[in-house]
Amino acid sequence: MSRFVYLDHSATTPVDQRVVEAMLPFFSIDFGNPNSLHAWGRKARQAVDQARDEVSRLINAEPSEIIFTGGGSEADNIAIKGVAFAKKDKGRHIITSAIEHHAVLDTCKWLEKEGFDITILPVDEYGTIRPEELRKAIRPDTILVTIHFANNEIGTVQPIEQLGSICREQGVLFHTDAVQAAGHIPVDVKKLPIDLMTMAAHKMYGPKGVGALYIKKGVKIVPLIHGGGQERGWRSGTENTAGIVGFGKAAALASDRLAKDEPEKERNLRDRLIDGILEKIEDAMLTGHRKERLPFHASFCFRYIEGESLLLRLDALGIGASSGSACTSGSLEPSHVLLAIGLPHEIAHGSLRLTLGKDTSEEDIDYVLENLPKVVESLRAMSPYGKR
Amino acid sequence: MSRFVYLDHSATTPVDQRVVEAMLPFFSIDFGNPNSLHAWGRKARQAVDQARDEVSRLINAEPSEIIFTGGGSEADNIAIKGVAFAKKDKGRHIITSAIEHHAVLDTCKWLEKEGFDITILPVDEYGTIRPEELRKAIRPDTILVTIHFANNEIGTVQPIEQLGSICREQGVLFHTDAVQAAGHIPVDVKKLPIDLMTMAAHKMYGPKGVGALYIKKGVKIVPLIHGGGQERGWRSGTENTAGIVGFGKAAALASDRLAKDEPEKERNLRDRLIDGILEKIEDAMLTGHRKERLPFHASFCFRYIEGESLLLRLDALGIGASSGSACTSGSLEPSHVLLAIGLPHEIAHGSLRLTLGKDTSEEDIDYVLENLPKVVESLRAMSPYGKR
Amino acid sequence: MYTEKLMQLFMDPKNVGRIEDADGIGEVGNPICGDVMKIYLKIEDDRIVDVKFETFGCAAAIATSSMVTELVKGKTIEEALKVSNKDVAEALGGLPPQKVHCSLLAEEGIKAAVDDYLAKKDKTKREASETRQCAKA
Amino acid sequence: MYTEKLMQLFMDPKNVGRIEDADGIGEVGNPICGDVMKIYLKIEDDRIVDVKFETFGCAAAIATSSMVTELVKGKTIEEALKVSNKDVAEALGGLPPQKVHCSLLAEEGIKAAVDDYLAKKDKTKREASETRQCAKA
Ligand SMILES: Cc1ncc(COP(=O)(O)O)c(C=O)c1O
Ligand SMILES: Cc1ncc(COP(=O)(O)O)c(C=O)c1O
Ligand code: FES
Ligand code: FES
Repeated sequence: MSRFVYLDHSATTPVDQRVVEAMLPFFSIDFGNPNSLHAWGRKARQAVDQARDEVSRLINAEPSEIIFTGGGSEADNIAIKGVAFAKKDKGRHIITSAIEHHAVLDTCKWLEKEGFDITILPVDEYGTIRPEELRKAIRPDTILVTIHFANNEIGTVQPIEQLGSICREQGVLFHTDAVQAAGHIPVDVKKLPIDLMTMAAHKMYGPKGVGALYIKKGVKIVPLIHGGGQERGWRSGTENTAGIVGFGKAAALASDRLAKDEPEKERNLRDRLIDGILEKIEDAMLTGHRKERLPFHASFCFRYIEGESLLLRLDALGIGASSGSACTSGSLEPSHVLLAIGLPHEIAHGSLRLTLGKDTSEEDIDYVLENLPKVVESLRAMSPYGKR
Repeated sequence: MSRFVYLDHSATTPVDQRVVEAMLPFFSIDFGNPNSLHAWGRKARQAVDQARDEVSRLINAEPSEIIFTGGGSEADNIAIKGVAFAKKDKGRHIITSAIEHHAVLDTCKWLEKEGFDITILPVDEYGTIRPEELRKAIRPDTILVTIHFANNEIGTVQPIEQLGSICREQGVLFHTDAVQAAGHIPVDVKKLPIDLMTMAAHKMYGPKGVGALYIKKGVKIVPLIHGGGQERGWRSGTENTAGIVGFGKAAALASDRLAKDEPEKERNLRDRLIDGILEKIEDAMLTGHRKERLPFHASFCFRYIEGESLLLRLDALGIGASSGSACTSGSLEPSHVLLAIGLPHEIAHGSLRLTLGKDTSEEDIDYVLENLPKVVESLRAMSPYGKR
Repeated sequence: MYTEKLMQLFMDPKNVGRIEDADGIGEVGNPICGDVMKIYLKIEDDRIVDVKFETFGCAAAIATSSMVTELVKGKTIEEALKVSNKDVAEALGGLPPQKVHCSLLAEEGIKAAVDDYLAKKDKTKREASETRQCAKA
Repeated sequence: MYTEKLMQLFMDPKNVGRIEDADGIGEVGNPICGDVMKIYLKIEDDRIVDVKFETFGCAAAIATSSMVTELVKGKTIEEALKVSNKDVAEALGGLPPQKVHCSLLAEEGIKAAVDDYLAKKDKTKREASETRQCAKA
């Protein structure tokens, strides 16, 4: 193996060295509980406050509108169940889309069992939710619309401004899961009609196990985790100081990168990757929207082969990638996202996602463009389908 | 200030240097998502598996009986709401005690609003729950008893074996919040009749933001955080790999300490502290049980003075402590624990908790015994009450 | 959460203690709530010439006690009555929101002590005038 | 999650391809489920003298295909039919639980190919015997 090329940044990112350094003191030196009054506690409290500032600045929110959580999934659950339980006497209808992350979809499914009514909006072949579909779906008893900012599997960015505006116009709360988007594309909650928004540190070079929920001033939810009343009562539990500090630093670095337009460089490399693959490999298609997509995100389906085999062959070459193939999990249904955009099962099984990072280089892309076609070819040579 | 003496280990502990070292590779090198199939992911998965082994060994559980959570409060919420939602068609009665942590009490209170029936057992003057009270409280519709292993404010250790046996005998699930106990006193879930048990890494020299829930084989709960199905579906969300690895290492180190009987040394120092304080300071009382208490835990009430002043004066001397005084939070009611053991408000306001750690030294204790009496005296000299 | 000024006064409060022959004594607050403030005034010609306090309470309670005694010392009782809890908080460089009630206590403590002085004086006056009347009679 | 043995065979599978004049061909699985296995057998005197496979599927599917072809090669068809999915899994050093169905596919693939062979042979025999009968007649 001549190279290690990690192209799975949608799954998780390495923690930036500067983030690790920012976190380190909070393990064994400034290790206090931020709720303690003594010097150790005050130091920790200060650090948490600073991190809240940094995260709020990334999305142009007020610091008091940010609560820290134990990850992205947790923040999704807090938002959706929190609104559901807070508003259940006003209505029990919730709208979501067919291609949400499971943290949203499974939460909605659970609420359905608990007596809520869920509408799942379809998407078009590019994975875009049509604002008109949303408008038609809203009812007098609709209490929440939850639609992600950008999709993790196919990279499509949603028309959030239009979707949110419809919600605001109809007086319905709008939550968006921005786990894939935040830190990578500009997000401004003062300009966008968003009431609640989920983020996760580990998708922007911060640590795993810490997320954040933006809760617009005035929006009331029921807490999911009750207890000591931390995070303004919305997420109890001793604050994960080091993790939160790491998130703060990661958010600050992401703000810098966005200000310097660095994702643009990622986008160019990514485009070279997409173009190269579609050129070199027959019977390959890009999944998701060609233009309205995350700058670091490329995703494909290759006919006649199966995703897990592809992944593992790439892994053997030092390339880290992912797939929405069912075989990666041993289940029979491929990713709900690929099916929702209308792909037949046998094509969806041949999916591959390559997601770039800030440190991905030209050489990394060359390496993939050199090796991926060979791997696809050798697997196709084994397949009972396709040309020979 | 001549010394820094941290005596607030019940609030949180410094992360052991060996734990930090174990965590470090998982930020920027072995940073993969444990759910990824490639080399980065497999390395992370292995590390999580090993940590699960280590945590399970601490309490003599099977690895498959441990799920990792985003902290102690979260684990309490998962356990209690998880059983409540899973069993609500069988019954809606839950029993707890008056001196639980808010993560348990407030969860129960929320469930009460959602149609559950909560019985709160009283405690005696030492903070002990009488098994007979529990037996009397169990009804045919009781689905869960949740009583903590040891109290954070007054250190009292509960008669868990008797309490759990009554539950088992009556066919009622038993959850215990062992956040303060685990890693500090021997806990063996094969010997003790426990169905669910909460732990938190940061109370045993591990990182904040990671906890664990022991779920005895065969016990079924409804997840609190829905999503990708991690942790056997009971706690979705990308695993906090570094945090989990840290918890694993902390648990392994705690197992070693318990095997070497090191908490015994802590207990001796602690006893010297208690005896010294009661001897040197008039109108002082120990709160909690004298013998059935956590080995590192000392807690007091001093008449005529108020806890926050005491804390901040000690802080100025480099001593980190805590208090159940209401004034630390600006509310008027002092700690529910101190009131539940029957202390009048004016005495409960003068509470002080000193909790030792594995690195607390003789000199630290000397320093406190030298300074605390002076601080108490000077505050009493300012007080309109008491002797002059 | 506390300002440096507040912490300084808390660590080294001024005017702690009692005045044995005080002209006015005010006690406010409640030990059950965790805060009691007792203010002692020495008054000459309606001017506060000395003031001391005893406080059972948090750092904010002790610091505001100290500050309010500093603020009223040397003032006429009329001026002293105008010292508000806001003045005390400001002089301390601000108070966290949940501690504002401690500064209210300080304001009330002075008022209670002045009231006590006025009540006593009134009584003395009445007694004095009664004595005079008697003398007249 | 996979054993080294499995990964080795997945990376470098044996008996990949087709046999143009196969005596038996078995195709099992379903592209909709993401796994299809096609087994080609060359049989002489009821003994498998050559075997090849084509597989659309995960690493486990490819490795079990390869393994099962190795296991049956040289065996009589009777022996080959006794090769179970457990034998295949064992030979690979074990399979993760969610991948056991891939080994079932391998077992079924062989069976299907042998069945095909037997059916063809039966037909040939019948045709042959019919021819003989004709000749007799
Ligand atoms: C007894 C007890 N239960 C639960 C908790 C909550 O744990 P955490 O703050 O880690 O969520 C704590 C500590 O804060 C505790 O002492
Ligand atoms: C769109 C989206 N939402 C939610 C999540 C869940 O975040 P986490 O795994 O950090 O809980 C992810 C990533 O896993 C995601 O991509
Ligand atoms: S005296 Fe209790 S808050 Fe100030
Ligand atoms: S072929 Fe899908 S799991 Fe093996």
